[in-house]
Amino acid sequence: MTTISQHRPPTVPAPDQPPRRNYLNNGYSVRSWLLTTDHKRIAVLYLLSVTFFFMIGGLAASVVRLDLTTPEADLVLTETFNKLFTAHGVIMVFFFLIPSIPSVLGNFLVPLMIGARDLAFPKLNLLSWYIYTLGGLFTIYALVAGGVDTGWTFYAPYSSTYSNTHVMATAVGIFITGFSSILTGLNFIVTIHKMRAPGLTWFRLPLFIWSTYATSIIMVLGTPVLAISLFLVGMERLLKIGIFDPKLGGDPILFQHLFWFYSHPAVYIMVLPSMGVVSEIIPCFCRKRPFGYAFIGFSSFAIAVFSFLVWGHHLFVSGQSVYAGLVFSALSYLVAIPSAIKVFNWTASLHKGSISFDTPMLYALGFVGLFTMGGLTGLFVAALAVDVHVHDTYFIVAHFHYIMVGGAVMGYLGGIHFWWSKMTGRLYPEGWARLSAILIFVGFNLTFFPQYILGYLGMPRRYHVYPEEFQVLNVMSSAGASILAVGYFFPLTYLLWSLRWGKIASSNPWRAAGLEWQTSSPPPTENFAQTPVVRDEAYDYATIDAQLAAVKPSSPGVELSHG
Amino acid sequence: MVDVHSTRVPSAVRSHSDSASHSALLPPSALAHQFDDIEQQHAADELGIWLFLATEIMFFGGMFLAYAVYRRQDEAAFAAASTKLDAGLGAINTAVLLCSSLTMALAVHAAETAQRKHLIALLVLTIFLGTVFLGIKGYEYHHKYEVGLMPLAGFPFVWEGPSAGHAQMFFNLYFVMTGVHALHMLIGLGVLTVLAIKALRGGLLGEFATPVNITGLYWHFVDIVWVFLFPFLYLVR
Amino acid sequence: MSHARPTVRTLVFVFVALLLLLALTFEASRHNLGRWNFAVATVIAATKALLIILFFMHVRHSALLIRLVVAAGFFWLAIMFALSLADYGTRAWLPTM
Amino acid sequence: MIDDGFRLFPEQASTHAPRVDLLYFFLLGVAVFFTVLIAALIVYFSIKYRRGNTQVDRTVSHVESFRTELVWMVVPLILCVMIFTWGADLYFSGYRPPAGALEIRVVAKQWMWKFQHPDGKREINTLHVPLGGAVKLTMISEDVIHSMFVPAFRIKRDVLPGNYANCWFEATRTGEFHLFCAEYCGTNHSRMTGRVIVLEPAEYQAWLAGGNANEPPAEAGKRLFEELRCVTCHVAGGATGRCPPLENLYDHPVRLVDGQTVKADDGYLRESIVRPAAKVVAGFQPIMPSFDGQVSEEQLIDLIAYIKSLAKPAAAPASEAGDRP
Repeated sequence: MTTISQHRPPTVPAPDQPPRRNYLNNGYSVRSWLLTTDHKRIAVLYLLSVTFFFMIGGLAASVVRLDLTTPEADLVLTETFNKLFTAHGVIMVFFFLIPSIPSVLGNFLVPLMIGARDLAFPKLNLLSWYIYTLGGLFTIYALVAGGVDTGWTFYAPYSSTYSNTHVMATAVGIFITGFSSILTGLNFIVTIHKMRAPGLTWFRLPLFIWSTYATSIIMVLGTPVLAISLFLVGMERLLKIGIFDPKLGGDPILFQHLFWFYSHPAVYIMVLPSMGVVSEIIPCFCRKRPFGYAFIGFSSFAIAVFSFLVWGHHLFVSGQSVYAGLVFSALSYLVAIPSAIKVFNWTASLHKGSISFDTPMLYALGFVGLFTMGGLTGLFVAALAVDVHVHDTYFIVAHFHYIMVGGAVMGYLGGIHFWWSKMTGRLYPEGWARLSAILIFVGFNLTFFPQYILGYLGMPRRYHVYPEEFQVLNVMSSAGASILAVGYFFPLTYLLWSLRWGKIASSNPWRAAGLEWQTSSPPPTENFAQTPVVRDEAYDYATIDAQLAAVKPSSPGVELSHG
Repeated sequence: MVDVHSTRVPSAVRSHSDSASHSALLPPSALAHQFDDIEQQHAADELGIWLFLATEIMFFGGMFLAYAVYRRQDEAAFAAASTKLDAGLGAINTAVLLCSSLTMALAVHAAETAQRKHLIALLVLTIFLGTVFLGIKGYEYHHKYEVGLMPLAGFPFVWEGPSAGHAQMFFNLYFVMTGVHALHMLIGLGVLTVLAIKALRGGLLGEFATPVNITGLYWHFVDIVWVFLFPFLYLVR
Repeated sequence: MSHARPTVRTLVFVFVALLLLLALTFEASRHNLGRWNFAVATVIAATKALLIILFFMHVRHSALLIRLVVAAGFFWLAIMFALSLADYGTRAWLPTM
Repeated sequence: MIDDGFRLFPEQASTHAPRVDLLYFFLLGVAVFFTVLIAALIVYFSIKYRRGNTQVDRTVSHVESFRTELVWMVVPLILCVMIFTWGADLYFSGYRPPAGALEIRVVAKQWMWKFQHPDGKREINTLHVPLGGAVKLTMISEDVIHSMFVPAFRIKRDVLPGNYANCWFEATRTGEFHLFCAEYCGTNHSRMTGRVIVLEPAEYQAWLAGGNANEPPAEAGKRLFEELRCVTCHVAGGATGRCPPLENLYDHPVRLVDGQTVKADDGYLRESIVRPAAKVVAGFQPIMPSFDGQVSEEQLIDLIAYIKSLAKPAAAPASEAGDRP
């Protein structure tokens, strides 16, 4: 547990006072971490786990990209290549993206933001982490034992009958992890409904809470359907029964319906929390209330509900009825509206702001740009005839990476930087952080923009060997991926460095609004010395800045502590 | 946006680090530290279990969807396969499960009104009825195995008549759906056993009745699943 | 948790109703109602489920939020069925000229 | 054409391709417009309202405006409706083969494409088609899901096991074009590729005539029909009374025992051979044994071609066929 020791509190406390008690120095034993029911410690456990999985998933992606620099299969065997992209997809989707913001930032922030002492069910929260870890172990086992080659989509009958890799262990791993997701979502919904501080009405809630709530709805109502579809595939493999087997009159498309009923909304499990993070960061670095608070909030709900109506757009070429395709295409455009509302409102929030460009803001602005590009290419893939051409090509790969990496991961990193001081009590080095934010933005675009072109040219996804004329664009993409890898490596390094050598943070270094900034950094185990009573509207930056100006009229660097 | 105003009241501005403060009001185990009062805790528990049951609806829903799709494809085959199930036993089992739901509902009532003896008796009765259900289910499974209607794990599937494929699909669905249901019953029986032991030790009464109430909701849900499984599997004509 | 609860008398009454509905669905299945067989069975099952939810599971006395959660569960189930069956119901319509 | 070197845009080689591309360019225009709009606004605000700039008016008049929100809800909505209608229209025309198309049968398996031309000529991983004139592919998989993808034609269709899938195209340029499997199908998915060779019609005829003589599918089907002893029951005109007659069956409506009516297309005929009891014709008993596993997908195609040959081509559907199968 060397990582834990790095979380020690300031080694050089101010000489005149003893180290303040906080959640990090409240016990150092392994037991005090592994049996904790403190939502903040569980968030740290998740942070370590998802970082671990991110590195494995990233490693798999690196080998895939490296191999694709040449059209031939000359780095790894094709079997290995297939297992690598499957590992990349499974790990990044189920073990990094889905738990990333909800389980790390959500766990840490939801009780703090609503002025509660903990989530409604702290033991269940710890159980969620153990379930996640157990699911992760199954998946790691599947990888070590030889891998799985079905793609993260597990399409029957390939997954149920034909693949002779470790489909069962992986499916069990994802099945188990799904329950972690369900329990986390359940915990958030109950907490947000029942544990808000006095005076904290729905329309005073931070937008991150709105988006977390919307995400939780998807987790609770969508994940069980993924569980049952994987369960049926597992039964088919284990008991040799043919639920999806055409030989018994089974329908492989039924699997796709069940799978995408969850897996399309799952995209919004990944990106909605990021939208919440961005909705926190932008007001703070513009020093003003976001434009159209209620519209941003309700659009999160609209996205959560609409996301369940559109899964069939993954089946336009599958043999689904063309009339159903028509319905799903029309419904898919519904999601465009709340997404557009959000992007326009964020942009309008900049208007007449007092904008500074600290690292979280760079990530947030990067998110808005990349999400816009990802979202707009969503119009292409929802347009039936165009989707027929680009379906299962690199166009799709580029599209969903713009949403899931350009969107979700940028938001995640922005959030980690924004709340890092709250989580650890330390400041990260700003210069390095800005450099890496820019590197990630550039590297990302260089990696994935060429893939749009590749896709429209017709290069199918999951191809190990490909025609020579696609090589130039693939090399560009791989070059971008190496920049991206360097970009990701930086935060990993300097954030760890900051744990010991970073400047000690005050309770509110960004002078941000929100209850989480009104307690000390890192917060005490019980979060607040007294239950906060909320009398202000959300994002009341005008008042905060006015108070600040009254305290010290002309020094912008001052840190106002409410704690 | 049901509760526009927070459920928490501003009156309770008190120190949290001092956990002894509420031990004077209530026995320490009734109120968890993260809640302000027992009402808030009960409301959270109830909302939590209902959200869990909503996930269960979707979980079973996936299987019911598979059933609906395949039944549409070949209704005659499903009807023919259904006649091989013993509708009488199915009806008896439904009655057994409905009885257990009644005893469970009465157990919740007994726990909340702090009638210890009633609670113990009703929990034991519920466990007994649940076991009877599983016993009958086991007998049916065994019978299907003996007559070659259990197409699992390479066991033979003997089918005289048309549409052997779809008939086999019916039995696949029958075993998967009732199997998952039986698994839920087993989990429920395990929890009920723990509750019965706690009740024997004098727990679960009055303010402490929440576990009984939550288990009751779960048990009724499992009952509802069977209420649909019974006609869809045994009574297809 | 609101503490308004159905009385023992109500619970027993509901139980008797459930047994009667069981007898009804069993009896109905013995008669050939043609295409109505399935509809009748489904309606009776839904009625039984509703009775259990309202009385055994206290939803009749529950807060609005709880009722919303129950409704949401079934609403999402309805989404899944409606849109999936929209595919299966229209597959044969594929226009081939 | 294959090996044309580096390019940024795929060539158009079918009647469908320029239509899809037109929609694509419209979408590209929309996407570029909004991306540039958002990016320009972000950059402009970022510069104008940067913290260091003290010379700018920051009085915020309002932080909510229903009218503004309405604008950016309605404008995207109108665009979306447009794109949806356009895309849907093309989608239907892309999947609805015109009458009289040249019909080529495709059987996909891990990891190859098998083609059979109407005269019986077979080829693997290479598909010769004539220039001009619609070509309809009727496809089925022997194992997992594959997907027929010809980028230059802008067509793609998943090839499923257990049921026929169709797509069609009309080539507008001669030459060789890529053919990919687009749905992941196992280890050598990326090697399940081939070429579509578009020939002038005369050259196509010459190509068909070359090589070994082929047994036309209908004749192969007739031979199989006798070998499999189908003729025992299915005598001409359905005279045994045990089964409906096969003459004039193909593409005609059939009334089933449950009162439904289906069209006797490829999919129905295939199902009736492998799962005879699934859709029994009204007035008959489900006595036919299943031929599932006894005939290959290619043989099924031959049998269907034989049944098709028993129907009068392009005849007006006999009104009686609905009542009496």
